[in-house]
Amino acid sequence: MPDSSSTPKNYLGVPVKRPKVAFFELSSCEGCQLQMLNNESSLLAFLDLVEIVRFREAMSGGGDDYEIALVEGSVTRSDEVERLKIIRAQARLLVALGSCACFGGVNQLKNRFPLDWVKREVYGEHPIDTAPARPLSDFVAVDLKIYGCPVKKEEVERIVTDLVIGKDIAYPDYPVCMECKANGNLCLFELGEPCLGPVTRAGCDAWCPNSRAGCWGCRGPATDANLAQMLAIMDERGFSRETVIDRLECFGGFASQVAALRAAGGHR
Amino acid sequence: MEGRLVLSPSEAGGHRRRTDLAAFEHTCQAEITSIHRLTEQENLYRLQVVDPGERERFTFEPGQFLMLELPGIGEAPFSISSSPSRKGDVELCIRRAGSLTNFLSKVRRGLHVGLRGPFGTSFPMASMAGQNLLLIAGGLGLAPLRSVITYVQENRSHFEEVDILYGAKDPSQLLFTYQYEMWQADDIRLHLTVDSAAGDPSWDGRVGLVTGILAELFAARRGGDFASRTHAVVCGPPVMFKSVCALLTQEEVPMQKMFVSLERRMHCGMGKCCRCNVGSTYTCLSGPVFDYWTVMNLKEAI
Amino acid sequence: MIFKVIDREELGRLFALLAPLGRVIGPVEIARDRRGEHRHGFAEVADFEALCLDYGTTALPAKAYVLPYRERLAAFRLGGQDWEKVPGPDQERPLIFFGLHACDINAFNKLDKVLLGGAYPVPGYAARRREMFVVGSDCQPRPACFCRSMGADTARHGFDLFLTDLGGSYFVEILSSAAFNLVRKIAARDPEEDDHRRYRRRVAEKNTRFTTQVDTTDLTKILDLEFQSEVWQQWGARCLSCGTCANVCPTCYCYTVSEQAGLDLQSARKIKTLYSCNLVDFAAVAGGHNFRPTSHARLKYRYYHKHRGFVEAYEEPLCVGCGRCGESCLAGITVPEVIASVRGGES
Amino acid sequence: MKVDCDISVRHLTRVEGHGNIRIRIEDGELREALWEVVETPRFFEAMLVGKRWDNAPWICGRICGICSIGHTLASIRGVENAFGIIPSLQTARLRLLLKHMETLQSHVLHLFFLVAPDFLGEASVLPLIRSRPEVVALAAGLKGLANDLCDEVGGRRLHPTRTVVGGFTMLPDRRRLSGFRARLLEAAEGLKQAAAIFKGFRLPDFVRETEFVSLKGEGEYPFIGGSLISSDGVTRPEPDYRLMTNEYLVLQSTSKWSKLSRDSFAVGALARVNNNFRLLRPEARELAREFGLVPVCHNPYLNNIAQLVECLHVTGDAIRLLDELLGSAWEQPRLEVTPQAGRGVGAVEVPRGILYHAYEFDEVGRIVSCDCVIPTSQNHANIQHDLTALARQSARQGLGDREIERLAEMLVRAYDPCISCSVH
Ligand SMILES: Cc1cc2nc3c(=O)[nH]c(=O)nc-3n(C[C@H](O)[C@H](O)[C@H](O)COP(=O)(O)OP(=O)(O)OC[C@H]3O[C@@H](n4cnc5c(N)ncnc54)[C@H](O)[C@@H]3O)c2cc1C
Ligand code: SF4
Ligand code: SF4
Ligand code: SF4
Repeated sequence: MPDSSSTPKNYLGVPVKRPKVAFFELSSCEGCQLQMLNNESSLLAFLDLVEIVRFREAMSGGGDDYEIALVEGSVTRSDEVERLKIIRAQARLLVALGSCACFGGVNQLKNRFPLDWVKREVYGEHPIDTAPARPLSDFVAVDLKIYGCPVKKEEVERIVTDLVIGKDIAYPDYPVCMECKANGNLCLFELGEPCLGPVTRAGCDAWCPNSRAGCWGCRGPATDANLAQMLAIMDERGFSRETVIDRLECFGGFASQVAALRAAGGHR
Repeated sequence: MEGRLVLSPSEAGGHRRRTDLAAFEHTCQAEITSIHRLTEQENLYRLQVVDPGERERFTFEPGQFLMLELPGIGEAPFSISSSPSRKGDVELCIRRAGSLTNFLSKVRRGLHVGLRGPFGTSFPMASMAGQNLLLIAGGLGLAPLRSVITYVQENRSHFEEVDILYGAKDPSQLLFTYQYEMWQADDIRLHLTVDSAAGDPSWDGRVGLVTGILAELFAARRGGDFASRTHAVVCGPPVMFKSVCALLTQEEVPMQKMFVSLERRMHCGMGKCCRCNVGSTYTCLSGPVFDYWTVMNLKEAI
Repeated sequence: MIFKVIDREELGRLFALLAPLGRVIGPVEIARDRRGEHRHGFAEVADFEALCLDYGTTALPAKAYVLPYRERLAAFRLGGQDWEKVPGPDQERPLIFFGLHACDINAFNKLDKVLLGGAYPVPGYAARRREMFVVGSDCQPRPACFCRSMGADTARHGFDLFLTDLGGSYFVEILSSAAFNLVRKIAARDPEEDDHRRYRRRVAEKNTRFTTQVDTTDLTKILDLEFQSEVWQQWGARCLSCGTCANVCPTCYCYTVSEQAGLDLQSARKIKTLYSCNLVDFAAVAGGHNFRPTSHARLKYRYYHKHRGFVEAYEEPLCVGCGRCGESCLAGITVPEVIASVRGGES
Repeated sequence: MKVDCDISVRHLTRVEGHGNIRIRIEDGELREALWEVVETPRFFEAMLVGKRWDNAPWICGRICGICSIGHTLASIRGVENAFGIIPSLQTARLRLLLKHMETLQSHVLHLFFLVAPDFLGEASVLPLIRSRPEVVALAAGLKGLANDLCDEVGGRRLHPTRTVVGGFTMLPDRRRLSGFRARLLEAAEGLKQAAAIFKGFRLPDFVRETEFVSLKGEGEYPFIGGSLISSDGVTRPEPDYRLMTNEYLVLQSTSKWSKLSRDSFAVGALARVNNNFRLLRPEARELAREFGLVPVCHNPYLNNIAQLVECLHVTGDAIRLLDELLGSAWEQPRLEVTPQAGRGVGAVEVPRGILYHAYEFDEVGRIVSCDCVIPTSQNHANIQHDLTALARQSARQGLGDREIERLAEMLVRAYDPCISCSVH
């Protein structure tokens, strides 16, 4: 059993503080936080690495003296903006956890429609308060983004470890195809399925293609992603522009590209 | 078959991966004996190879580099900045630039680091004997050059006129300021310049590019056989060595007598990872020290 | 070289003799693609029946078994300012490749030059390579194959046994004593005049089937001349910088090394991952400078390494003409087309 | 006796999503007992409009981070029913296996990480790591097994990657699958230890009669599809789910509420056990009896026990499914899908109760409208009525603030509410 008092307080002789970590959630499915509890094999080691002072989904009470805030979810209501600002004021490091927090996630799909229509479609004439779904960075400075819907636990653990020992955080610049091939998969296009692997940032270890399911771009664009060529590939293989847009816009990471496509092609 | 498979025509023989990997991945441990702050960005690390036998066997030549590793943090190439005669007591001048180097700026003396190497080519000091030396550095380029300077100090009689031309961004960025007097005491002329002294009113030295000093230097000695009897060692960012070498060429210093040190990304130092390739030349094996003629012939070198 | 002829049925016995000696890797069917074609890949096979020796080039090469995509080079145990380095895991069981085509055998031969040669042989690779048994098998060219242009359509060494299908029987080339001893244990006979004739006919017939050629005459010089050619920009505009070409290439070996601290902060790992020169940060250095910031510069470099630099160092290109990269490239960038375009109208 | 009490719990902890409890007692009289749902709505039903059919399961799975598998399966079933697709037996088995492991995973998470701390007098599972390591290890083991098997069958434990309309993109590895058999047997043993631990807890004594709604089992304890039943005697076919849920809006909640024969009804493990007790595996039924859980049980706190009973049931049933799957050769993983215009409903029992996904498609398979009714939203009204009754009973008994607050929190927690789903 890990005993936090005996925890090494240094890494290679450099003093290491066990940071106080808090989890928060705005509009989301809370899945990214749960990924942390889904880490049965490494959960205890993780809990020894950081001190969790707030995790509403798993614990009562909790302190406000956190240094690292892991914020999940997108902003869809004014009270969330206020909460977010309070968190920002307290946290030394504000981390956007998951695609909702980084890009708006699936929630931003509602931004395709006028807000009034959206409210009426679900709540009829009943009064309901909502705003377009937005990423955290539209409201506060975000220090670090952890991509994915859901986040990959191995990656979260790696990033948190690096944070704790004071190492710079790095992400893959390359697209998912790289990891897909390293896993020995036959390309989904060969099997007649669309995939956004060629333009999506890797780091998930090609989670979906490993299951013979095409990527939907949940981690957003890779560095210098060649979207024009991606579109040419989809066209050439007979996938409609609608299919491509469905995927590109699913998680919000490609928002600007989708806006351009819609403007060009008149798609809703 | 006697249970063992052997691919012909290679000879039979025990080849266990782990023992070999131990050799390939052999890291000699060195202790950081002192850390000396040079500027905001750079520290000088004095390292001592821990094992006395290894320390004695550790030899290198000016211009060669080491791969320095911190477990779990990273591994990266650094030029050795100290005198070759000190063997396994080496000094590295390291600038904070990324993951490993930032972490290194936080460590304390006493820490063990891993060293692999030395790797790469060196400045051919022996063949420069009897000649004039122009040692030209820009910014962090003084780090590899310092190894040459110490060599010259220790073998001063082997060389004719020796000039150091060194340029930095501003006075606060000048490296090894505490050694300038000693260099000059060894009859090495030192010419300093900075790009800008706006932030430091006390600076009464030159402002401008090193090429300016170089041009003056040649102008003063024009006429004799100075150029043909001169070797140049140029260390600095690509823009800098490009213009310096162009000027030297114009002054008719032979290209084979100009040496530059190229910097590329490196992950192995052993000619395997390909990260350092220039065109299709491995900087870690055929470099980092190249003569300028070779560099001119490397695609995408400059 | 010693030649033998064996009946088709004997192959199963050969397999049975080899299987207990290591991990048998061979071609198996992995999927039907969108055109309904059978696609193959290399996999560990326990059963001779699972093998599919009549196969077209696999989508992914056999290199992953010898040069894994991810490999732990070392682990560390940490204690304060002190630490201990433990080199990566020891070798697994010997590898037995059953049914490698000439291009893939030649690919290993080329890799040997870099990875076994020079002052620093690569241990993981060397160990696996030496404790390896290779049964080669002949093939029929597919439209994308240009191994003949690359001089890699026949394997002269790098195998223990090589099988050529004579229909009903196999013509067997034996290159190692290990293989010789093995063949002694199955029913094999010396070839007769008629076998020679059938063998020659089979080989001659294969040679007529190549539909894709690459003109390599003076290619190193032409590449030098055309360094600034704008065709590179055109190919670069299509490149996805996704690394697929390198990953499916049997001869690409570039890599990246990364270190990771353990969650317990008392351990660390050093990991080697195969990389690709087409990836954005391949030549990026600390501080933000990238020596090859554009996709066309990176793509061009790949050709310079394979068809110029390697040729200058080893008298042969770092390409066996298997066509995998072109077939896998979603943007449709193929070696024959790129080289033809660089040569301009001349080819 | 004069008791005053003013309780306000903002953002109740150890539940999924955001809900508040407010109880005010003056002079021993209950003034107010309020269950407030303040979660922000995400508008899944609107965002899907105009999207093609294959988006539905992929996006709708994201309604919930705990039962994403259940949402995905309900969504798939809705689409399949609309297109007239009947999945193969192999697909049905694999889906149920996946479903079972989600149930196990979610119930264990709830029982050990969210509920147990209440009984052990802790604020969370964290102190238990030190004080009761064996309990934490047991829970981690059970959850780990369930999650690992979800990875194997569904591709991913959260937001599965292999589950698609028509079947699976890819089948599990047979060798690895068979390796789970021993772990499942071990889990069944582990659950007996878990039962022993829960026997040591005193569940609050509180009863309020209500109606229970669930799927109706036909020969098998129901999880995926079938007709709908209530303990008050209502039965309806799956497509008529709206007559079962009767959603309406209230001001105290961003989630919709439901009712059937009475003011409120309950769904969830307790409802399933109450309505389908006979169909539980014998060992599960036996366990229920040991806890005094026999139909129709009206103590909401016993939902925790019903979950424990279901854990044992699904573990045993998973072994059966595994044996059946391994006993037959793999068939093709998925059927061809041809979209057609129409409407389809999928009803699936997820850990917190019955879940409905309903879609209407145009001829090319584009979503015209969408409706999802979440278990927790069906429970909200029942939680409110329980809370009122509990507060009134507590006032009568003269309990102190702390005790009332504890009981109220435990009551809501017993429903294992998934509030962000309920608002979606
Ligand atoms: C031959 C040679 C000599 C060098 N000498 C010195 C020196 O004396 N002093 C000094 O401060 N710096 C020197 N450098 C540069 C130094 O290697 C980089 O600053 C260092 O790699 C940055 O590593 P990092 O982990 O801090 O940065 P990151 O950007 O986090 O780098 C990650 C990894 O990328 C690689 N990498 C990044 N930048 C470079 C680079 N410029 N060169 C090679 N690999 C790189 C390394 O493998 C490194 O571990 C030299 C480089 C070379 C090639
Ligand atoms: S399946 Fe997707 S990620 Fe994999 S290689 Fe093909 S396009 Fe790239
Ligand atoms: S493959 Fe694509 S959609 Fe799937 S997890 Fe990775 S980035 Fe996300
Ligand atoms: S470069 Fe292409 S054709 Fe040549 S060996 Fe590699 S994959 Fe095959």
